[in-house]
Amino acid sequence: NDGSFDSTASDASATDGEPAEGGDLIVGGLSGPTVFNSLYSTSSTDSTIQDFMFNGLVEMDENVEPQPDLAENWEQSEDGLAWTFNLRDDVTWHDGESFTADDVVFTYSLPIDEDYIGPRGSSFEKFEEVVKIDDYTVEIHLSDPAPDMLADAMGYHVLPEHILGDLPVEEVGTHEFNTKEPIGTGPYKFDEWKQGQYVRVVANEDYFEGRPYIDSITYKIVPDKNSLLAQFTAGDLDHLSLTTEDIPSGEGLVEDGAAIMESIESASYSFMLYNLEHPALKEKEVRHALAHGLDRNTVIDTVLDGNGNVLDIPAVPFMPAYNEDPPVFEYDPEKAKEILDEAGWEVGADGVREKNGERLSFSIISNQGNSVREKIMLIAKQQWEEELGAEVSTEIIESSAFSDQVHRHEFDIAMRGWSISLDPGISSAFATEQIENGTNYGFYSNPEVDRLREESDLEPDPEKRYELIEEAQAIIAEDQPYLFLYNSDAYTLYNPKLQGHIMHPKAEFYRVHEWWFAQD
Amino acid sequence: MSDLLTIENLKTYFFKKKKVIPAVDGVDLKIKKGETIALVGESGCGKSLTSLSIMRLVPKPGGEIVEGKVNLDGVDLTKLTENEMCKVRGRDVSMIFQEPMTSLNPVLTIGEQLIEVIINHQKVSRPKAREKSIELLKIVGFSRAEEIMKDFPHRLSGGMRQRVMIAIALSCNPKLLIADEPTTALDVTIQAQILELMKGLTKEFDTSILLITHDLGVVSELAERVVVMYGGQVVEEAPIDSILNNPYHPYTDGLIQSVPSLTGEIKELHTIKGNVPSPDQFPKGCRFAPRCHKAFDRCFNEHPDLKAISDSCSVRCFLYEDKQEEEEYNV
Amino acid sequence: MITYIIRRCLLTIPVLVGISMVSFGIVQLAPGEPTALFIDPEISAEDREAYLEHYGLNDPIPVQYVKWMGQILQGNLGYSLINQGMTVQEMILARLPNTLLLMIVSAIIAFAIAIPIGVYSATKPYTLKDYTFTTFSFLGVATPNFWIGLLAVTFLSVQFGWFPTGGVATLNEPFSIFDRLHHLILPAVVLGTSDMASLTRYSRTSMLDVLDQDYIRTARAKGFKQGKVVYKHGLRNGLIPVITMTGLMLPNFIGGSVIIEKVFNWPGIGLLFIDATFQRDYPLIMGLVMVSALLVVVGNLLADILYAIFDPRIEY
Amino acid sequence: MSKVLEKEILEKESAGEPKQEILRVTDLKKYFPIKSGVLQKTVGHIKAVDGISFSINKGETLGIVGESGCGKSTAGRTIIRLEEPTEGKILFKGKDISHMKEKELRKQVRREIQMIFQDPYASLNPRKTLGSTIVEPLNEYNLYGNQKQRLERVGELLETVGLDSSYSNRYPHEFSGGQRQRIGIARTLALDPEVIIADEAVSALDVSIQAQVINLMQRLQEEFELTYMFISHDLSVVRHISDKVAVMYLGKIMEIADKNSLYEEPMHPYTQALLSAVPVPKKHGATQRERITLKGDIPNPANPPKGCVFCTRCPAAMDICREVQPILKTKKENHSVACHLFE
Amino acid sequence: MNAKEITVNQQDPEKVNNITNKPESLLKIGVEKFFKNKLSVLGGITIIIVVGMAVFAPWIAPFDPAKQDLLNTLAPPSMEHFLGTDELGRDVFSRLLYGARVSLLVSFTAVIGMKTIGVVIGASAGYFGKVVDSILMRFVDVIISFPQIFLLITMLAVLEPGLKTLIIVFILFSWTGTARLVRGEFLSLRNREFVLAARTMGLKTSRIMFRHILPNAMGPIIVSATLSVGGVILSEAGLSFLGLGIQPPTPSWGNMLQAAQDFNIMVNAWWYPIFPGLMILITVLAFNFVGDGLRDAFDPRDK
Ligand SMILES: Nc1ncnc2c1ncn2[C@@H]1O[C@H](COP(=O)(O)OP(=O)(O)OP(=O)(O)O)[C@@H](O)[C@H]1O
Ligand SMILES: Nc1ncnc2c1ncn2[C@@H]1O[C@H](COP(=O)(O)OP(=O)(O)OP(=O)(O)O)[C@@H](O)[C@H]1O
Ligand SMILES: [Mg+2]
Ligand SMILES: [Mg+2]
Repeated sequence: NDGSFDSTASDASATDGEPAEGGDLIVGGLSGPTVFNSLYSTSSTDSTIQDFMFNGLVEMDENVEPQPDLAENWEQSEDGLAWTFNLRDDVTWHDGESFTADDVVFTYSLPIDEDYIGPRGSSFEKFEEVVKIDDYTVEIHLSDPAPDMLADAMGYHVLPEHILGDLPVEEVGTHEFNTKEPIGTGPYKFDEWKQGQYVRVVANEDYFEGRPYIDSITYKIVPDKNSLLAQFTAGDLDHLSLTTEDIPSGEGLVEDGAAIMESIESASYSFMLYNLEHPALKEKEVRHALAHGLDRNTVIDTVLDGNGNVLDIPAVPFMPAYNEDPPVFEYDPEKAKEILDEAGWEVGADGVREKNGERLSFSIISNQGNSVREKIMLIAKQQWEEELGAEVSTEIIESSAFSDQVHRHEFDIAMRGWSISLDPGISSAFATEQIENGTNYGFYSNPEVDRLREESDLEPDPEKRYELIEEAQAIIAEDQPYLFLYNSDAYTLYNPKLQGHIMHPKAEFYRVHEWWFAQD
Repeated sequence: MSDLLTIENLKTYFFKKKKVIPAVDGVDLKIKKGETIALVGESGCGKSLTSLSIMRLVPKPGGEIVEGKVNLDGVDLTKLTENEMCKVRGRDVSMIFQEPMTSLNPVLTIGEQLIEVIINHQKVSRPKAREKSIELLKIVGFSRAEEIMKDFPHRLSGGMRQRVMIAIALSCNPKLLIADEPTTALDVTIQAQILELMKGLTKEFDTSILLITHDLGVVSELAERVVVMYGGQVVEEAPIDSILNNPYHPYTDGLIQSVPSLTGEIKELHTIKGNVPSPDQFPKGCRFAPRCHKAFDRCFNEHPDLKAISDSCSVRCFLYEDKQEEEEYNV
Repeated sequence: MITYIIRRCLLTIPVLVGISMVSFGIVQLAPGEPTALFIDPEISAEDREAYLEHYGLNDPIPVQYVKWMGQILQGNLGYSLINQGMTVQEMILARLPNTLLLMIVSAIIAFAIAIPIGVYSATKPYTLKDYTFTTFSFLGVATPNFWIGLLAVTFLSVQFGWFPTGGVATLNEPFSIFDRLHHLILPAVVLGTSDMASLTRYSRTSMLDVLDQDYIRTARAKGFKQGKVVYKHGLRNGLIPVITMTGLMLPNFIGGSVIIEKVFNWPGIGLLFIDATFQRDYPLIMGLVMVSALLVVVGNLLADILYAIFDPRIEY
Repeated sequence: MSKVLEKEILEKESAGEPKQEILRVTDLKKYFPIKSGVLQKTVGHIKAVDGISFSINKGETLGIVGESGCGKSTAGRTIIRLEEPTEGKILFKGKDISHMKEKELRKQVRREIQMIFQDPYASLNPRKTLGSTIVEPLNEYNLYGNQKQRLERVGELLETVGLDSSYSNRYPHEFSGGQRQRIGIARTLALDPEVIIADEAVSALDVSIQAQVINLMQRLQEEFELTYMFISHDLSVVRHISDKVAVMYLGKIMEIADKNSLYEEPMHPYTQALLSAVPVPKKHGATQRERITLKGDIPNPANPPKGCVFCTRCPAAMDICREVQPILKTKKENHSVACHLFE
Repeated sequence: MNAKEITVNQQDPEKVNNITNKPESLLKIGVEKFFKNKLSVLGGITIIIVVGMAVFAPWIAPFDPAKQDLLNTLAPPSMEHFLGTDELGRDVFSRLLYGARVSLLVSFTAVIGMKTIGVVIGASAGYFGKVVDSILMRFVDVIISFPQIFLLITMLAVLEPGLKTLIIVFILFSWTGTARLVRGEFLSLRNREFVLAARTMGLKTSRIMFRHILPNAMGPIIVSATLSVGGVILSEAGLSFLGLGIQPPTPSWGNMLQAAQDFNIMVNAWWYPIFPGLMILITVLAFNFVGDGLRDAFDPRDK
């Protein structure tokens, strides 16, 4: 259903002639940035702003195909253990220094250094060494083949060696570069960061793909979602990512001709995370029954206003590895009841099912500030209680405490979502080894999945690899460690004057240097 | 000597919820130029309220002058508008209040409080007003007047504050000075100083004084004539000598006998039995009747009028009805 | 007076130390830690450990406290954990002026409306006008702040376009006083209304009290007109308790401003506080706690000083 | 009259022994710190009571006079231990109570010394009925049997002071000043005290009611052999009720003597001035004293003069008065004065 | 005895005087003064109605407040749903009734709790003075100087979120105002003569504090309590706005209002935020009116 709103408006504006330089693009987001360094930050605001100023070696386009960025081309050795990248030789840093292989070696050696203190180490786990061949050639040696290399590690931004190179590694994270004077190679240069108000970047005249058309971009920090929309409505913002609840308002604006709305499937999905050590939830039958007992289509219709797709596996449809035909648990309360009856869960005196003295009782937790999850949680509670005879309590927890609780496996069911990388590999969240100190918070463990994951991670041939992945996806779907909910669409609302806008499943401002404002 | 102030049948009532409280109920009073008159009576009998009625400062809401005339130099004050009254207050009539401790504004300097009133009533410049204020402070006995000007009230003792109040009251040479218990809060040695001062005033400026007090000692120091009030009415009016030595009204008599003396034989104190009735509960007949040891039937049923029984004395009591009638007849 | 102020300041030190200890404890009690934010990109266990170790977050709480205190004594509030490379000082200083501006202006608005109304009501108690004003001022306190705020933004800013939708100034425009005021008006008025009511009530009660005093009668007896009696003799006395109240109201202003800051996109310390707390940026939280405690202390001190200025009976 | 009261009267009458000392105060001092600022730092002391000594015999009345603020109330309150004495001794029936703990006081002393407060209205809890105010101490000490008997006792007490027993369920604000003062007296009598400190018990009343209360107090004293310490600034009233009179000035006793001796032959210049300044109604035959007018300023109690505290206003001040503090010395039988004139 | 005769005689006129003059009790005067203030009476009636709604919610409410109707969300007011439905199709009217329970429960218990702590601490500080006072007041200073919002957020993170936590947090950090107020009252009352009189009677300290002084300080305490009730309702709404209020699905006015604070809802389902907003407004207003009336009723001065 993407693109249904933009057709008329964007067609009209598409004829607005040649790209022209000028204008200030004002965009908005809920939170401010933390640091301008992709190896040290995790927030999406950060990466949005970093993308204005930095480049990686490779970037993934809107169709999830790798495209050259700072690297002109690359090749992989037969065994998949060495990658050679040929770099562009026409790139200069914002401070005028030229970009060379030294910068790349410096950047990708950083996260594998034992003194590195930052959140990104896991993307570089297989890196053994980064070697400079000549000024514009770099070779990366791996311990194991890494088919996800281009989509993952090579997307991290290259940092200027001439500024950060002399620092002890543990101090790179706290250097002023990260917050006050970032120097990149990207289309925009850092201009100003007014705490709590905005970050402004200005066009890089010497950008290697040519000067961006738009003179400057101001990223406005607007901490309230409603204010964001209000600001867009009042014409104070040119570009806004909509949450699903605001889509009707966006439609209104589109009708008035005040905005263009575009959508794309996002690289993320939502699910309910089961704790498989819970006495009832550890039974696969119970999980199947719960899945049959929740009307996910209605959830999407009421909560997301229909803007999302029911999902049955841990992947999104536009990815190259996507199992089209996994085990599906449709909404069927009768079947759910049957399954429970068969599994020995009998309805007790108070209407709650029991088995061996154990009640079918659990709580769902969610983090504070997410009304979509909150509503889904309440719908699930009602449906499971009324139709399945479960006893469900719900709780909303302050975000950090919520994360902490999930980390420590202290939950029955948690409302969660993953934003996924553009590589289709099976997430480590399903790996047995990740139960302790990892991202497998629900104690899911299936040797078959572990095996398929390891194999696929080492398989250099994409087709074979995708088959392994899809096989694992089906097993996971059958095991139901998660109750997969949906993969929603990302909606963007922007000023009709804005031209050249491209929707991308992950990057909000994909190829922003090619956008321009139509002149009056 | 002509009458400066004539009050005729003044009635000031309080209107509370369903009740009407006749706190001042038909007071007649005359003050001549340069004369000092004392208003005495038990607490709550309406002395202060009478004086506030003259100033038209009856507490609002609730209090109201319902009837009567207050003639000051031929002008009926009860008929003046509020604005006209503002010109009379402080200039023609001024007042020293019962409580010196609280009657001065705590946040303004003494100087300011004096100067403002002078400027308000006399069209003089500020420096002139200042000079005059210092002079006044000297008159009321401050030797360090300049310094006092800059002081705030809380630094002064009660006696000093009372003297400041007097200075304020005198600042525009009023024709009539109302002094409501000017010395009750003070101790005797300071009281003596203030009484001296007030005596001087009448001589020097020919000011009339209405002195309100219940201290008969003070009265006999200052006043020429005494008006005795009971239950919102005047019950006796006579020269001081007559009051002290030959009181007519039984209440006056009781009052004078109750005063313990500083000399002479100590005997059981005389008392008037009972309490002043509260104004909304006045008995039907004479208001003093329930406490009066000479009361007879008529006293409980009829209300006596204030009648002159001699040139200088009037009394509100049936005991003297006959005598007076006789006198009238004789005339 | 000056020695008094100095002594007062010294006296606040134990209070501040107490506050720092208690809040340090509370902060550490809260579950979660800064790395919780990194959960989404699947931070590895080693990375997390290294992080905690590096920032000393694995030390026992007393040790952490002593280290932190040591920093403070060197006049350094430390580095933010989230915005790496930024000092806590600069982060707070970037926002504090906005909060102060908002607080002061809204206080001025509250005073400018509340005191005349309170005084007027006191001169005509229990009349229709008094009731009307009472109701009016109570409306301000009875409406949830964010509700009026959002209504104001939705209608006055978005629909009618009379006011900016938020922020402290128009983007990409040179500084102008008018522009700043234009941005300030809505948040300041909304914040001010909630305190207006109590101020109105306080000034009314206080004036009723004062107008009953003997010295007011004295002023009348001096022949002054109503206006002069009320404003010259009454108001200054009536303001004294109102001033004490203001000192006590300061903490409310800081607390109440969070919501206003959020609704009006006002970059003040309230929002920073929320962010810091949600993200467990310990040094920043502690810095903010100390700053706002200091504000409260300064507010009370200011109230005392004003008190002394207005009331000559108080001498330091 | 209650049986108990009757019995006590009997006992007391039969005792018939010579009057014995019941209260002795030696060199009693009470200083109030002067606190400045909100910091409440002590910057000096108000010497409200600065070394007073006297004694009272059972069944007698000691009058204390002096201008307002000279420390009369403070002396009274300190003696009854509502204030901690700064220095000095208070002997009650030979027991030193000056440093007794509140608990001990409750056990041993409170019942026997009572105080009538300066302002009768302020001294009654506005939210308690008359009855519950008076019955409370009886409950506290478990006197007079059960609750009903106690209430009867309250009724008796009210009648003793001339109030109707039906008043006991009314609130203080429903009474007139004179009635309140009598309620205050009834309450002090409830515990059958031996000593009553009456702090300006009649100053708030007007003359006719004042007379009623004084008569009542005298009657009670006769009946129950009460001991009074009668504080007032009204010299005429004190003359009327006291056996002995002490004249205070700025925290010190200037002169203490038998009543007649003091009023007829005042020695201290201050006493003389005080007596002369009392305005008297000039009845025929009353002798008017010659008035002594005092000049000069009243010294600040926080910073009293070095020598005699009265020297700033004393018409007879000598050099020595400004340097040396005079000590209270007995000059005649039952007549002591602190003045250099009589050295 | 002569004196005796006099006293006996004295009685009669007073008796006549005082008995005919039916005395008014403090309570009666207070009540009369309160009823004189029409706004307070109006406020009082409103509170009674709201409390009634809360108490009888199960009988009045046409629907189960948690019952969702996903096919009928954000419906405008109709015969079936007087005040429409919310974003999960729940009946707004029923939720408002149950929300009244929660909002009132939270505010009443929190106010009772904080007033109790405040009174005990304030009374001790004011009555004992000296060291006790200094220590307690420094403690109060510390608590007051904390930014409330920080305390609320962290405490809500530390403790299990929910009704109880919210109440505890309100109590723990809001008693300071009362403590200061009560301390002030006690400081001025403890040297009043009726307290001294009680001491000379040898009454126990606790009795003097709570039976003699406290009733005289009750006026301001009750007034501040009524005002705090409104304050707590508003604070809960504010916390809900920040997402820290009462946990769904339990309805409270605060979280209902918060749920309605959506640009889309404000524009397209404008009635929804109006109702919880109005309930808060009316109730808080009513408590303020009552508090104001009480302030005058407890004021000893007669106006
Ligand atoms: N504001 C008021 N409302 C109702 N009654 C009042 C008010 N002010 C005074 N009264 C009543 O009016 C009567 C007269 O009062 P007023 O003050 O004139 O007495 P007074 O003779 O001056 O007494 P005192 O000697 O105590 O000053 C009193 O009985 C009093 O109760
Ligand atoms: N609690 C207190 N703190 C500080 N100073 C006090 C205190 N109580 C009394 N004083 C001071 O002590 C001095 C004596 O006061 P006290 O009340 O004993 O005087 P008094 O002789 O009873 O006066 P009055 O006749 O007015 O009742 C006064 O200067 C007074 O200001
Ligand atoms: Mg009077
Ligand atoms: Mg005294």
